[in-house]
Amino acid sequence: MMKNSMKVEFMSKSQNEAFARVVVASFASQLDPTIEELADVKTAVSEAVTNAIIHGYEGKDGTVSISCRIEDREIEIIVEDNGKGIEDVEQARQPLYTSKPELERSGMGFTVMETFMDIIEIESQKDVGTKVRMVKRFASCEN
Amino acid sequence: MMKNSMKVEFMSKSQNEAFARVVVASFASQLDPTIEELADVKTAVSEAVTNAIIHGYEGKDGTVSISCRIEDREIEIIVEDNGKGIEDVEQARQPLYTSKPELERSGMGFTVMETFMDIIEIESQKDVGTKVRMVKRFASCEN
Amino acid sequence: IGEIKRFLRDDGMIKVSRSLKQTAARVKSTKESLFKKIGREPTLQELADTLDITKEEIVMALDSNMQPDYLYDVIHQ
Ligand SMILES: Nc1ncnc2c1ncn2[C@@H]1O[C@H](COP(=O)(O)OP(=O)(O)O)[C@@H](O)[C@H]1O
Ligand SMILES: Nc1ncnc2c1ncn2[C@@H]1O[C@H](COP(=O)(O)OP(=O)(O)O)[C@@H](O)[C@H]1O
Ligand SMILES: [Mg+2]
Ligand SMILES: [Mg+2]
Repeated sequence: MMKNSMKVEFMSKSQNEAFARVVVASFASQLDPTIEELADVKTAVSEAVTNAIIHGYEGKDGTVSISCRIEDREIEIIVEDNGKGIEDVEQARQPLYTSKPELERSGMGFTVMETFMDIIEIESQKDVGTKVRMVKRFASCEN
Repeated sequence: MMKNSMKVEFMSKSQNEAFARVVVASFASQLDPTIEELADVKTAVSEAVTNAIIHGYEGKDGTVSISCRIEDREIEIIVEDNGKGIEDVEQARQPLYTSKPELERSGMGFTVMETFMDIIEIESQKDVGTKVRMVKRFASCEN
Repeated sequence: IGEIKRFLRDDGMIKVSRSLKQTAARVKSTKESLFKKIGREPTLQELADTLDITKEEIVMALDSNMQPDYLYDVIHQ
């Protein structure tokens, strides 16, 4: 059985979104996923990190952290910020809901994460921060 | 002027050497280096991380951390472990010196880091751990 | 359209490791042709623009290419 874990912390700058994707993708690639599986994980991570940067910190300086754990064919990814937090998580999860329509946000971030990952849990507290936990199980390799 | 920083922590497993290389390389890629410059950085990181895993922790479980900072055309990389430490740093830096000749180590790790990076500093304390700080300045920006 | 779907579906089944090896081979040949054209080593961004992929893809691909047998695979497939 394969077990491994890592944690990365970076500044809340938009150029770090691509960086975060590569970090998680290259960690996940230990499980030898398919292109599609890896693309799903990268998309979900992108959405969570973008949310931390633009909603959590609203463009201000802050630190975003991502913890990853792999065990067997499963990857757990936790994206955290110490930003402004979400007052109503149920509302935030609704498809099309966005608090920033003026930024041309689609309101589909959480919906995308739900679609591409097997589990998503959101913990958030106003003025403390937000923690998004996602799990994906990769199909076992037949080849 | 561009400033950015990140920190990554991972388990002292050999499969994380490739992971560490990709993480640092993808952070460094924000400075738009050439592939050769990037390969230099990756080689140096590999040597430092391998040392932490096989000498610092001697195959036992532990955490390796890498902090990176970029500023202008320069990248600073600090690789740290909380392993057994180095008693005589001057001796360890000598080309061909290795404490593990039985593992077919070449004793050239620190020499490689010195060759590929512009600055390398080693701080180490027995039974506390080792910290290797490396700096490289990228040239490729005249265009 | 059926053709495209089939292509996409096939693509989805491909292991990342294999696709990265293919990218690595393209990066290598593009790096050489760009070098000839501009007379110096191309930067990552120049390679990415020429290949129409991201810098990150290049970074990941280059590391999948460490073992020489991978290169052999790519060249001889
Ligand atoms: N990390 C976060 N910190 C604070 N608020 C957040 C965070 N992530 C999401 N939100 C809130 O949840 C809403 C819905 O997020 P999402 O579905 O990604 O849509 P969008 O980002 O397009 O607004 C956001 O508009 C924002 O109000
Ligand atoms: N992180 C570390 N922790 C403890 N000892 C180390 C560490 N890094 C290097 N050393 C010591 O320094 C020596 C020289 O390192 P190096 O030049 O990389 O050669 P090699 O790894 O081939 O032995 C090692 O043999 C080891 O004794
Ligand atoms: Mg969003
Ligand atoms: Mg060594």
